[in-house]
Amino acid sequence: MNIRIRYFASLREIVGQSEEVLLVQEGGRVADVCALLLERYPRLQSVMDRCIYAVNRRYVTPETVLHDGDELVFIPPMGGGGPFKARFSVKEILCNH
Amino acid sequence: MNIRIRYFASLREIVGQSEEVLLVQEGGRVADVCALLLERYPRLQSVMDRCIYAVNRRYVTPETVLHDGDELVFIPPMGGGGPFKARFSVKEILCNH
Amino acid sequence: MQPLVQLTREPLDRDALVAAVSHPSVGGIVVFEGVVRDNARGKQVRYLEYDVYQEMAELQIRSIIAEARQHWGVEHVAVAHRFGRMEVGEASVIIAVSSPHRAEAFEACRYIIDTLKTTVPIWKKEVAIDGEEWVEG
Amino acid sequence: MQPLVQLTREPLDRDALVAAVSHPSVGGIVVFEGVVRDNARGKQVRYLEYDVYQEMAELQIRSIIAEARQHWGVEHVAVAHRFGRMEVGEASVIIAVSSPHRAEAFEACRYIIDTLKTTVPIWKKEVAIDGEEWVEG
Repeated sequence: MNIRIRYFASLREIVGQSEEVLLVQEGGRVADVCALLLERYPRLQSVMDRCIYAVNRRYVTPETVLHDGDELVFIPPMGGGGPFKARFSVKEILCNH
Repeated sequence: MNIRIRYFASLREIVGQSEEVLLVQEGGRVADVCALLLERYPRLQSVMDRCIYAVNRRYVTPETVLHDGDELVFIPPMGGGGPFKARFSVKEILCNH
Repeated sequence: MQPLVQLTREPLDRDALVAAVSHPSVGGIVVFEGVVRDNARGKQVRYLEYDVYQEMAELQIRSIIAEARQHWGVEHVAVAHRFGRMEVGEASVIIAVSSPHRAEAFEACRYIIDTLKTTVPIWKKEVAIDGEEWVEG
Repeated sequence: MQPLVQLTREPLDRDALVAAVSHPSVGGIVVFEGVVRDNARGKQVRYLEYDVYQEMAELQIRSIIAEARQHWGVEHVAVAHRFGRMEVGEASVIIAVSSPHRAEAFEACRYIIDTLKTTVPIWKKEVAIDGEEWVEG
């Protein structure tokens, strides 16, 4: 099946493009695509470790199963700043959403 | 000695003028002028009960002794509104100032 | 920088107040604007009339700003209060506070309006369809 | 009323956002404006570059606004975020919230900017005198 990957911010600069379509095995999960991309772009490793994930514009966990035509985005930390940052991690906020 | 009284808001409307100069006995206090004015303008009673006091543009207590040329203002409650009002009274706020 | 304090009969100028707190080191600006509502305490408001003890109000606003600057370290503050007659939808007060980070600007702005509303000698009369009244908190 | 959400490369228009939350029943308007600072983490900033995952950012901002409206009952909200290159002193984000009373407007506005900054897919690159860096919180 075809998965559309879009790259933003530091990921876009590392892979050198804004998007691409990947051929992924039926039943593949977000984590599988992550591994696939790290093979192709080893320089993504350090930022990928800090990314969360969105499929079709919603936050998901790495265990999420993908479907043909899905849009997958790896989301590096946003530059929140301020006191909120100190009180909660992004993942905690998203889980409470 | 001469004390300048200025009237604002409901007090101004009740006494029908913005200011006047009162002749007050040497050593007179804010509370004495208050009593004097209530004699002259009995209709001030109900609002006067809710007033705080300013002499020369600073909040003072009714025991404050006046001096020749002082400017005395009776300050009715301000229309604060909102949650702050519920938590503190104006007098508490002023005392903590 | 000296804080800007305005007491005026003229309509308030939001952009001028924001400009007064703008500076290259500023990362966040919080603006509070108090606006005349069309209703209050179950009455339909026609307009408001604000009275002010101008000399004392200005001193008192400056002292509130000094406290906010000391407590939250906010450098740039602008406060404008209008008096006289105001129609529904018009701004009676605008407070602009800026700081390098937003938390301090939010807290200082909130403190200034809350304290102003209860300790600065400015009074409002609500003129409704069926009578008028000086509002007491 | 539908909240106004703008993601744009153009300079933000503060007055238009305030107008979007104005209504005769409104008594208080709180505006937060995030501004490009000349320094960050000890570096002298030349300019910022914002990148945005536009379709998801808009959905996410609308969901934050919906939460704020439900929690604080604020009816009128406008959020604008700029992307692309921004110079020192320019606004990257403006949030305007209005309500009959000020407490709700302050709290909802603070919630929206705090949550937006950490959960909406918008990133900034600081371009300093001596290098550039995508900021991670």
